Amino acid sequence: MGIVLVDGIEVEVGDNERINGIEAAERAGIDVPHYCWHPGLSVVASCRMCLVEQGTKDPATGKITMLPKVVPACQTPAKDGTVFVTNSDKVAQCRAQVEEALLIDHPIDCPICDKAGECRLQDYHFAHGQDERRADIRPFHSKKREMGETVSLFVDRCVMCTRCVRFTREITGTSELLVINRGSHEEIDVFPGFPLDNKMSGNVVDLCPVGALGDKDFMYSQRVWFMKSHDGICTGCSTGCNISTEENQDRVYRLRPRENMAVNKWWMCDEGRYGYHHVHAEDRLVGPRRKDASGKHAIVEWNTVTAEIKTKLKAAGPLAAVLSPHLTLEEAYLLIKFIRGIDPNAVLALGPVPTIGADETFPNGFTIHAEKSPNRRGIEMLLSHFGGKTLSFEDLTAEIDRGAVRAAWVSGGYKKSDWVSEATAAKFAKLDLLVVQDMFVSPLWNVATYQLPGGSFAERDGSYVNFNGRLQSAKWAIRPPVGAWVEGQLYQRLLERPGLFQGRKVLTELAQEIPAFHLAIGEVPSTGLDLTINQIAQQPTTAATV
Amino acid sequence: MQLLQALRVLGIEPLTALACVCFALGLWLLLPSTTARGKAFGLIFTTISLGLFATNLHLLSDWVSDAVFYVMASVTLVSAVGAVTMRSPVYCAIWFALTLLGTAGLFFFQGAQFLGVATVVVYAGAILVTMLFVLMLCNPEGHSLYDRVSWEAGISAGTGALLVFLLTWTTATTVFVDNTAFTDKTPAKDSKEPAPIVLTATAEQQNKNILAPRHVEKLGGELFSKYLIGVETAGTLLLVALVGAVAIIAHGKHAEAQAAAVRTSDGMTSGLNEEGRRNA
Amino acid sequence: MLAISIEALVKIALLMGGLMTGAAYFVLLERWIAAWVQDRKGPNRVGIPLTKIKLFGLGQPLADGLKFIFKEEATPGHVDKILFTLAPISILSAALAIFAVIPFGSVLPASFSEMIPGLDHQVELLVAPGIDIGMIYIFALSSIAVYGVILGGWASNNKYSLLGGLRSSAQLIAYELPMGLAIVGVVLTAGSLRLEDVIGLQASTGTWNAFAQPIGFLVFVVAAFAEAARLPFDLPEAEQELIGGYHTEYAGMRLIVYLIAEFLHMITASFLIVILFLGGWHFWGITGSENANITWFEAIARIVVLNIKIFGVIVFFMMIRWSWPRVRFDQLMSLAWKVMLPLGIVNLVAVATIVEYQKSLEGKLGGPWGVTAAMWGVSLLAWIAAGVLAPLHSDNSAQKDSFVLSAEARNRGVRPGVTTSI
Amino acid sequence: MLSHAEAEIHLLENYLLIGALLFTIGLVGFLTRRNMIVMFLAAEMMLQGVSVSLVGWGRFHDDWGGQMLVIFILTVAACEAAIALALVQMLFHRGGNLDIALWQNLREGNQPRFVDREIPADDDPKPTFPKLTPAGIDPKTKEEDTIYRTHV
Amino acid sequence: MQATDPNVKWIEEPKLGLAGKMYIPAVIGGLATTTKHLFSKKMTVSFPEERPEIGNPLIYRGVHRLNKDDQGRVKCVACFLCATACPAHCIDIIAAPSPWPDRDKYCESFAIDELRCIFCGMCEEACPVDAIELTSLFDLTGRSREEMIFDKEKLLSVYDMTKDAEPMKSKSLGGAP
Repeated sequence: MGIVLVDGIEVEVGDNERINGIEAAERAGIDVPHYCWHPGLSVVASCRMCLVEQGTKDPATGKITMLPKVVPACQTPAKDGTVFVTNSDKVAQCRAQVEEALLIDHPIDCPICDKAGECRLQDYHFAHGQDERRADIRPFHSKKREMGETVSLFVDRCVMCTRCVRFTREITGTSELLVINRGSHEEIDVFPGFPLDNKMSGNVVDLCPVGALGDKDFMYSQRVWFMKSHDGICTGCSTGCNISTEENQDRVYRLRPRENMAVNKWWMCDEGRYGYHHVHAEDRLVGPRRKDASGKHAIVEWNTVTAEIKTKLKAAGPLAAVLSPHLTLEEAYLLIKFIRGIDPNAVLALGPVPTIGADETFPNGFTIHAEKSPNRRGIEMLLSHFGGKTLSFEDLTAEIDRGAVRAAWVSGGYKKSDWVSEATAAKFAKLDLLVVQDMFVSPLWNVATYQLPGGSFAERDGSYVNFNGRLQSAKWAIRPPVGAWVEGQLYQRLLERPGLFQGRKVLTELAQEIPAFHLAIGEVPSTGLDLTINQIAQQPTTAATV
Repeated sequence: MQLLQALRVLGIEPLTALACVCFALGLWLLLPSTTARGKAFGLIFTTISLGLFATNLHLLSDWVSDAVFYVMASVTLVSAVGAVTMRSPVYCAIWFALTLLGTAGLFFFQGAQFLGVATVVVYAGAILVTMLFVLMLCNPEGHSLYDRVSWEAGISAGTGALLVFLLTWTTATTVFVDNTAFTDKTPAKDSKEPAPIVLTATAEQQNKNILAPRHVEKLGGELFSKYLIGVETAGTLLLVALVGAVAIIAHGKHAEAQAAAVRTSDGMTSGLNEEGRRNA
Repeated sequence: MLAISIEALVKIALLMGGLMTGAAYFVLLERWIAAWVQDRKGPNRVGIPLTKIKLFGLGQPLADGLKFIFKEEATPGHVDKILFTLAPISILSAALAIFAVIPFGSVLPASFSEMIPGLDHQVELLVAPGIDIGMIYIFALSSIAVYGVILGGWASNNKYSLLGGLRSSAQLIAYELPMGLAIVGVVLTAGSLRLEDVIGLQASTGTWNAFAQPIGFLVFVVAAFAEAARLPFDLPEAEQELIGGYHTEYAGMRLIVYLIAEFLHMITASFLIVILFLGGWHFWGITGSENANITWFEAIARIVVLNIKIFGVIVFFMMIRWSWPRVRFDQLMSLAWKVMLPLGIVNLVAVATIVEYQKSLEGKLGGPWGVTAAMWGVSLLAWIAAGVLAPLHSDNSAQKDSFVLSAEARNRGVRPGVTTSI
Repeated sequence: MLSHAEAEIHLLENYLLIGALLFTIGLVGFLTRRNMIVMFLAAEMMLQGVSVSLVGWGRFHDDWGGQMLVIFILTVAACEAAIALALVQMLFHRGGNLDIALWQNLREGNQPRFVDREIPADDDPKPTFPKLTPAGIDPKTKEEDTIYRTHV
Repeated sequence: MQATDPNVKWIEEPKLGLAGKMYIPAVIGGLATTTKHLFSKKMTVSFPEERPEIGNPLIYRGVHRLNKDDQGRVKCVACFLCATACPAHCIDIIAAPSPWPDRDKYCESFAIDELRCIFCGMCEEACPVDAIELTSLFDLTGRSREEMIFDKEKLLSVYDMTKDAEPMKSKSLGGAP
């Protein structure tokens, strides 16, 4: 245990910890400005923004000896007896001069720069820069260079922190980016013929502290200060990356990774990052439909659906429900409650789990999973708890073909329509009553008696269990399009529960009922809950009797 | 028939007696604290009685005068009935204002121009407006529970009818003698009959004196010569009343706080109190 | 008989038409003067419909009237419906009936009577010439007009209306007294309650009462402003405090009836000011003073002079509206009881002294002019006395001492800045 | 066509009848009504009845005395109004309403206390006025703020 | 602030002299003022026939316009600063990469809801390229709400309409072109 003094505040450092001055100051609640340093990347100390005064405290006499020069905090280890001063005039002067140097060549085109509003250069200039600019303001000539499919580089705006270069070298290991030229001619570039095309390329835009690297997907579409950020979980694969869903007026503009050291650290893959466009797709389904006697589907009111569907399901005979792995835990739980409430012997099945290719792991350990659904494991846990007759999707299809099931409720929520084949759909078409919930037209949708449009991940409120049993909660970010109901709200209404669907409330109920989820009775932290830890040992006594 | 005969002997018109009975009945029914149907009957009875009284009236010299007089008289009496029977005191005041206008008309009809206008100025213009002022200060919503209850309505109406009957009877039995033409026709002093009332003024005398075109001049002259002491006394009275009113109000304001205390401790509340509710 | 009736009806029709048109156009004039005083142009658009002829906006009264007529006759649900309707009617009828005794000219020449068969007397331009009590009649009817205001205020069942009605009743009663005192001064000199006699006296002596009785004139003008509820005494309908005062709840025809009655009050006040104090139809040199041998020129000149004077007084009324601020209600009452009433009494005593001892006073003071000079001296002295005593002038500003409260006083619940004495 | 004398006599008798009726109505009103102001009105009405008779007699006798008396009645009525309204105002302030039954202890001694035997039915339909729901909760003010207003 | 605060300055009311108490100066002064104004020049005009003179068009806040540069292209760079500054939220912009080589971003669509606008001039203040300006046109009317939503073409046409009478403010104010 060591003591580090930061501006007179004592900070404790563990014996085996290796932290630098910036992290030590952060523990003391002091913000040390920095561009090039990133906790996930190696230290280069190239930007010089984190200059601080440093010294040592003699443990015997208590005398503090300061170094005559300022040092970059990012590469100064904080160990017992180290003293940092971040608020002296000298430090302030250094910061101002660094800021001035960075701005000499930086175009003042903040009005059209997408980074404006979340730009470190702006923020630090307001906080630490000089009031007046001594250099001339020169006309701005845009030097834009395409880095690859996803990223553009505005060369002028770059402050040469090389975060992006280090990212491609250390995290993805693909090393597309490099620094060309020397001195004041330094620029970021790619090797000719080797564009930035790795599967995590979007992260360099987040890493860039200024507006040099631009996300082509997001470029010019919205100013960042108009958007509101909502904590979410990526549903692209079973990794369950933590994300922020940024939206304005019910339109998602971009997704960004949210730090969670247990899952995705600071990163997310491009597939997840740009995988939100289906939310606002033109062909997204709205408006519930009912098949009439002539076999055509006509739009009905939601209220009509909720009013009559229960009696129709009751009348239809043996029931089956297909739980999509895209459902949240809460929604799946409510659906099971609803179906088993009508027919206690209803067959439950896990929907098809789309799998593409194989798992892909990057050098730093970040994995893109082949299993492209967020909640397979959670649904399986629910099915194992509720028991009864649970089948796989294929077995259920066979069962339907045999005629043992007369009515089925199929929940979809898939991003694409190819999750079910025409042949399977033809077997489902034999049912007396088929309720299908989905976002897009699929073969199964076309044969359904009731076609109920559902919600997308940005509209859902609930929890997912990722590939290694971590339960993470997402908040809804936008409202569903007019005419579509999020599944949770529909089940809430069908179960005749009052009020709006609230994931947290249902999760508490679920966790109290199902021992496997008992950890979620209390608060679910923003980093999620590992359900596999001590599951048996900490099982509450009340749950055992249930 | 015998009753009618007896009445005739006494010099009483049976119609007048009926009118008085109807008058009492009508007023009793019209006074507050009766139901709406009672009010309707009261209205009918009062109308009948006023109509019967109208038979006692005499025709005047020409039809124009008759019409004017009857209109004035009916306005006066109907509004007088309204003034005492309305529930809302504000309406009472309005009806009374109409009574005053009717009276002023009657005064005009008698040639008392100044009095007619003075009545309107003093009564309608000053007294009644002040009264409305006080009413609106004290009771701005206009009606209250105690306005629905009358004291001893039946007895009062009966007494009133009796009074009217007596007055009418007296008037009817009084003998008027025209003495303008024959100045020597004075009645004998020892006669058993009640002394007749003698009219001595001729039309010319009246036109010169009480019906003179320069009416106000005459009235003023009379007032400030023959009745000067009365005028002075009235002036003094006005001054005294003024001082008295100011004194009462000023004292009242000082005593307000004490009075409030008295009100609560004394249990001095309206007749429509808890006690009454219990008894009912 | 028939001729007299027809004569009266013709006069009534003339008077009514003139008054109603006059009231409508005085509304326009009022708006014009308001606009001009505030550096605006005022209504200048409405002319002949469907054409571009604008006539300086002379069609405005017609348009206003049509607007009021076609407006919805909204009766709020909480009002006393009978009185709500009765009140404007009573105020308008009282305001119109006043004009029965107010002359709107002098007489027509005898040659006119000869032209009309059955007319055996000289035509007086006065609806009811025989009434001996003209001035008290005016008083009586103006006190009836109070009912319209107070009942309208009460029947509206609205606190602003009720306050307007209450204020109005207190104000009108209070100002009737100084007004009466001022009139009594005139009556004393004229020896008659007839308005035509008052004009006749001023015409024959050539001295207007305003000159002979300056303090009476002042009192009368102030009281007339208050009786007509014009600024600076329009407390009954002070918009800034009471929204619309007693006619807050009124709309449509009933409102315009109120507004017309208000303007009629102002016109009445102007007539009275002109007739009682400004010589009526008299003007030196052109109108003559004899009624018997009047020429056509004189007869018409008298009407013209009377109307010009009235117009001038009305313009004065309207100018005053934008010149002086509204007084507070306590100031209004103080003015009536503490200033105007004593001044009226001073005037009455002075006039009575002059009338009674005219001869000997003229001997002592050197003729009629000396008497007038003495009257002016008395008036000036009375006014100076009123200024020195200054019953209206009170310091209402916040006083520092009254804000500093002892702890004991605050415990008693005394609020600073509020005087608790009576 | 009546003669002058007949007309005068008829006129007098008519006026006497009207005076009598007016007086009686006023009397009944005074006896029955309980609102102090209405009682006062009724008393004035009795005065009016007398005035009507007096004016009639004055004309009949061609004498100004009748009218003079009425003038004095007017004066007295004015005084009466001043005093009575002042009293009414004061009684209202003390008693809280204008009910004369409030002042039963002004009667002579040993009188039974008058108590209403029945409460009249409230047959007037109570008007229902539209009412606005209060918007929000009244802010709590500190005593300091109420005493020293920061602005007017 | 409490009455006992030493910073409160207590002022004595001016004392009236005898003439003041007799109301002579006030009465005459009031009448004199109104009489003077009765005959003074009128400030208002008969609007449709006469048009008011706008004292300084540079500071008048009327209908908006979108300025064009010397090549006739819209000057706006779609930075959204006007929309950010707008207190009435009446500006709606859709940005796009510009088709011109010398600029990165331009406004694909630019709409102002003139009915919602409060004519505060904040957009003009905020604009970094002097693209949006408020002209001195004040008689803005329309027959429908849709008509009062001015799109880019309309706003540019306002510029064409007013550019002769009112040159771009930045030049006339001596700022950068």
